[in-house]
Amino acid sequence: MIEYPEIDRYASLDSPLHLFDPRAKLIAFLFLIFSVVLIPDLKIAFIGLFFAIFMLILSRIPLTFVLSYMKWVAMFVLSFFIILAFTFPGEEIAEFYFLSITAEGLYTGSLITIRAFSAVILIFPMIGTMRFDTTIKALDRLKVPNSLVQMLMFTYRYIFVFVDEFQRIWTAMESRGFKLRTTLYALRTIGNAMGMLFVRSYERAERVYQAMRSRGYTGNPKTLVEFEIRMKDYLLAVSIIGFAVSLHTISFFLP
Amino acid sequence: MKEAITVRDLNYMYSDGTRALEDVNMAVYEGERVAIVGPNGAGKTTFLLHLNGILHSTEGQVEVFGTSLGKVKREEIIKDVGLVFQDPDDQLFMPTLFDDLAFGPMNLGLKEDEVRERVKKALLLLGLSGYENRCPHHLSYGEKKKASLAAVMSMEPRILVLDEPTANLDPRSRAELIGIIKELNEREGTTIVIATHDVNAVPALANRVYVLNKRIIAEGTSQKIFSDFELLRANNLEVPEISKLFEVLQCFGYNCEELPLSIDEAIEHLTRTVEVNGGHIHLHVHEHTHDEVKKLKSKYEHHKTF
Amino acid sequence: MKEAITVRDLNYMYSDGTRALEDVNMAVYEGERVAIVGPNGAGKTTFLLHLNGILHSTEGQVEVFGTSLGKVKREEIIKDVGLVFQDPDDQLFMPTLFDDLAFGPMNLGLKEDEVRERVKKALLLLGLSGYENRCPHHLSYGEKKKASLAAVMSMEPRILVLDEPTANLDPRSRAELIGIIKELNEREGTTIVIATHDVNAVPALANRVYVLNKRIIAEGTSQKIFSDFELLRANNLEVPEISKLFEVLQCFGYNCEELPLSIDEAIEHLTRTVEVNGGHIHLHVHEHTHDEVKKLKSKYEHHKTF
Amino acid sequence: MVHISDGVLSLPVLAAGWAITIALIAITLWWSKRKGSIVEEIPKLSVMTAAFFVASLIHIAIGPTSVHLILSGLVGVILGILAYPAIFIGLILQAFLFGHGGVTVLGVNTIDMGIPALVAYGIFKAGNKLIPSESLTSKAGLLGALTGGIAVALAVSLTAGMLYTLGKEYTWAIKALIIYHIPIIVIEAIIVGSVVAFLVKVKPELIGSLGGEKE
Ligand SMILES: Nc1ncnc2c1ncn2[C@@H]1O[C@H](COP(=O)(O)OP(=O)(O)OP(=O)(O)O)[C@@H](O)[C@H]1O
Ligand SMILES: Nc1ncnc2c1ncn2[C@@H]1O[C@H](COP(=O)(O)OP(=O)(O)OP(=O)(O)O)[C@@H](O)[C@H]1O
Ligand SMILES: [Mg+2]
Ligand SMILES: [Mg+2]
Repeated sequence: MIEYPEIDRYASLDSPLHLFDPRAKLIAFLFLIFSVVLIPDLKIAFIGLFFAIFMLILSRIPLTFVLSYMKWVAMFVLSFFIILAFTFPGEEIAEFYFLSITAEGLYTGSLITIRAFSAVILIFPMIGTMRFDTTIKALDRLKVPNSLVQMLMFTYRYIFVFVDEFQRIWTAMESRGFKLRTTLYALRTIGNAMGMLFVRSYERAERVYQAMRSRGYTGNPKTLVEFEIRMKDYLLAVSIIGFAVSLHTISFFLP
Repeated sequence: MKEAITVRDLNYMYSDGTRALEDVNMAVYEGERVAIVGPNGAGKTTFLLHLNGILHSTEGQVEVFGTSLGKVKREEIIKDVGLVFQDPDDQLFMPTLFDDLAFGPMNLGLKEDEVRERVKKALLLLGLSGYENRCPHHLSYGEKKKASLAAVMSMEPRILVLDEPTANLDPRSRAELIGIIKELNEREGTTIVIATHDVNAVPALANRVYVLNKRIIAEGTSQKIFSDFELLRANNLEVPEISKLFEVLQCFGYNCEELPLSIDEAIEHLTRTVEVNGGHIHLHVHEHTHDEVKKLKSKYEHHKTF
Repeated sequence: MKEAITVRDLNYMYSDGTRALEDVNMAVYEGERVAIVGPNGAGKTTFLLHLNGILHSTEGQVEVFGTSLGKVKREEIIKDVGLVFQDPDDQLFMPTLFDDLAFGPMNLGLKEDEVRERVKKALLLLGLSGYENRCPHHLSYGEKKKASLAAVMSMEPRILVLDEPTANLDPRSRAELIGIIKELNEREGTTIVIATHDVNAVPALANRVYVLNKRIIAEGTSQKIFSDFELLRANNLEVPEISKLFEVLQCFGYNCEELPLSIDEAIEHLTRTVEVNGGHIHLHVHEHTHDEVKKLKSKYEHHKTF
Repeated sequence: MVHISDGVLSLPVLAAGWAITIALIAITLWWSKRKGSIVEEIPKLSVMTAAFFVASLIHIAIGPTSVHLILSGLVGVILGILAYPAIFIGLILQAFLFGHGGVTVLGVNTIDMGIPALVAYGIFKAGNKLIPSESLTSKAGLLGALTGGIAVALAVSLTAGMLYTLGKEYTWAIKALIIYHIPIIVIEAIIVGSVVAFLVKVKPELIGSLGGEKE
């Protein structure tokens, strides 16, 4: 029914990116992602894509794992690509019955697709090379407002509890003959099941809060972390950022 | 006897790679009460989910009344096999108890009259008549447990599968539920399969016991299973309290080959032993009694001291 | 003896109008192990939440080591009283086990070294060393239960309050947990308060028992509470299995004034009785034995037949 | 899918999206703090956010494809103005854990879902006051359906607006987006309606906009 989110399944591998200081890694890669999605030129976009793939290979995260995560982006981007290819006004290069593909459509569609794929691929070397709790701690050290960091932390923790909880509710429904169809009855039943999920979540929220209070929660839990930034982290970060910048200056030198 | 459930070489692995079941074989006969015991994480729940086709594995086969579950639609299976979950909140999600009890029969495609009939019968059976319009979420825990059983009963399955029916109940509700399950089996002939940790309830609940710990470790009557200490210890299990005490009595010279497992059996055993021994039993302390008792105590001590 | 917890005339009503506690009075002495038993919905959990100031009521008073909870900051209270919730998922909210165990001590304002020290000690105590970096949601149920105890232990409270510590555990984990709780009390002198349905565990867990059913119905040693059948029956409770069997033995002519409640007590009782009776005990069947046994059985039968 | 992916929008739109979102998060948090301590809200808000996250993973088949629910209307009805930061957190997790949406578009995507949530909250609250209540459950159910539907429609309009900034060459893409979402509007209306009716019956204090604990 629903999948378990586990982007950090390969966080315990060993690679230069796994050893990269989390804070420096987040900053460098976020910079790179922003840079990649704003590339105006298809050729340079390809350079960006190759670099993203290079980073992925460097991270040793298996390709099959990455592909399984890309299906949503692929669905969005590919349908966008097809629609643009057929509807974008411009020079027609092929025809199917009453539809025609334009060069401009193809170009724009490809540019968007490449940029989107590069951005998704870069998530893996960035987030997939450390445990998600480390990501959250790194965000905290990077001075993201504490209330947001806390929300991220608790939300992340309880997603797993609720996936299991909803899975059990769902299984119980199926075992009494329920089938998910697009009918009024089925949709209303899902509504009830979801209502139940919220009621239980709310009650759990109450208990969690009590449990936190009874261990002295006052609003800003601190965690102990040992991040140690070294020369090589600076170097790596600077070179990634340098590359990101060069993606936008390189066009001056291209024909 | 007819086989109600036949499981052959069942294997199951969760998508994250956890092997929950390995080469499980099991046969449950019609009208039986079978208990499945095993430690936390042994795969009991996983196994039960296979019995009505919620989980299915390509390796191995589950047959219900001779029909392989792979070959029929789930609607057919759930008519025969009703599954009651451990946490009643998982199962009660409609705004009123009536709706919840009607949910299963409605999905079976029954007519409205028939649905009402079934709901009424299930409520009566579990002593919940008059609760039709209550919101299940606001019932007490014991009531919720009964309601979740009723919600499956209303589908009138021939096989009833229960996951930890006695957990978290107070002793009275626990005894009540055990009573209801037994009566269902004896009066209506419903075949019963139960997964449980509650070893004290097993002898009353089941005619036959399987020990599951990924694979089937052992099978037999409660007597057989609960007399094999090594087996129990290796699988984080225990004997019922009553049996422990009879082992103690043995140290004091009481003669018994088979340890009684429940109060009823204990009474019977005592009566029989007394009669065999000409109306009298002598308990006494020998030199070796204390040693034996000590040995026994260490046998029962599960936890490492630290 | 010093009073660790004193509760006077405590009343509590939930915002929806449910009266959960009425005029509750209780005194727990330092170094004691006290069990609170009662049916589902009796208000046990509600009561425990008052002991560290999570819930507070204007009617009535809770004192910890002589200080009224109304008068001090919560930070002061939680240093003394650690509360372990029933569902470990409520309590393990941090992304790693280390963070979770460090959460309490950090909030107490301890230094980093001290925090690490405490976490290490708590992990060791519960046999969880090496689990520091595990995510709580990937632990097994038994491990989660131990982890949630460890998370409170790391705060080193003088009073430990536990809600249903043995529920849903397999017999070995259950025995282990009982052992850990006892050792904590005996070695470290921690005062223990436990709410539980597990009557078979009560004699081992507690020196003294309170029966709660909105109000305090009774108080006393396990012996005293478990010998009052009317009381138990009225509050959906039961005697431990061992006691049931000794009642049966009484029908067969075994002499005992106080029923043993656990295996250990049973052994002691048997030894003593044999010695008092000149090395022998006779069990026999009289005409009235069968009647007595029948009466006894009906006394134990909780559930109405239908 | 109202989630716009990375790589589609232009820099000014992305930047504006981040600016508006950061401002709205600051405002909503400040507003809630004003009414009392937010310390208590954070754990509860997080747990509810996790529940929404999980509920939005449910896939419903429409013809050959399947859609996942958006639920921004429901988030608004339940969480009130704090729906905005909650949706932001939910989207961060979706981007990081599932690759839904993207990182650079977090700002605009939060607008696309968060504004409709705030509007839904307003409509539900106003409707609840205006319409004289016969049966609370059926009124809440109807209002829920209405706000659920409106929220999706609004989210689609906002997304369409964002795409429109790219130029009129994208007209067809925008039309396709709208057509694709029409059945989703209906589905969400039904589901949100029945969730709200359920909650009013079973746990009314959960619905902030009924004037319960959470305003
Ligand atoms: N959805 C899941 N995904 C991955 N692993 C799972 C899942 N559900 C259960 N498991 C794992 O499969 C194994 C068997 O779990 P199962 O719940 O069947 O055990 P159980 O015998 O019912 O335990 P308990 O006595 O605690 O209820 C465990 O190791 C568990 O962690
Ligand atoms: N948040 C709440 N709002 C309203 N009523 C509540 C709430 N929590 C508990 N109650 C009610 O208060 C009473 C006491 O509940 P409590 O959970 O304290 O019982 P308990 O003795 O712990 O039961 P159990 O043995 O089932 O755990 C019950 O009637 C319960 O329905
Ligand atoms: Mg189980
Ligand atoms: Mg309780």
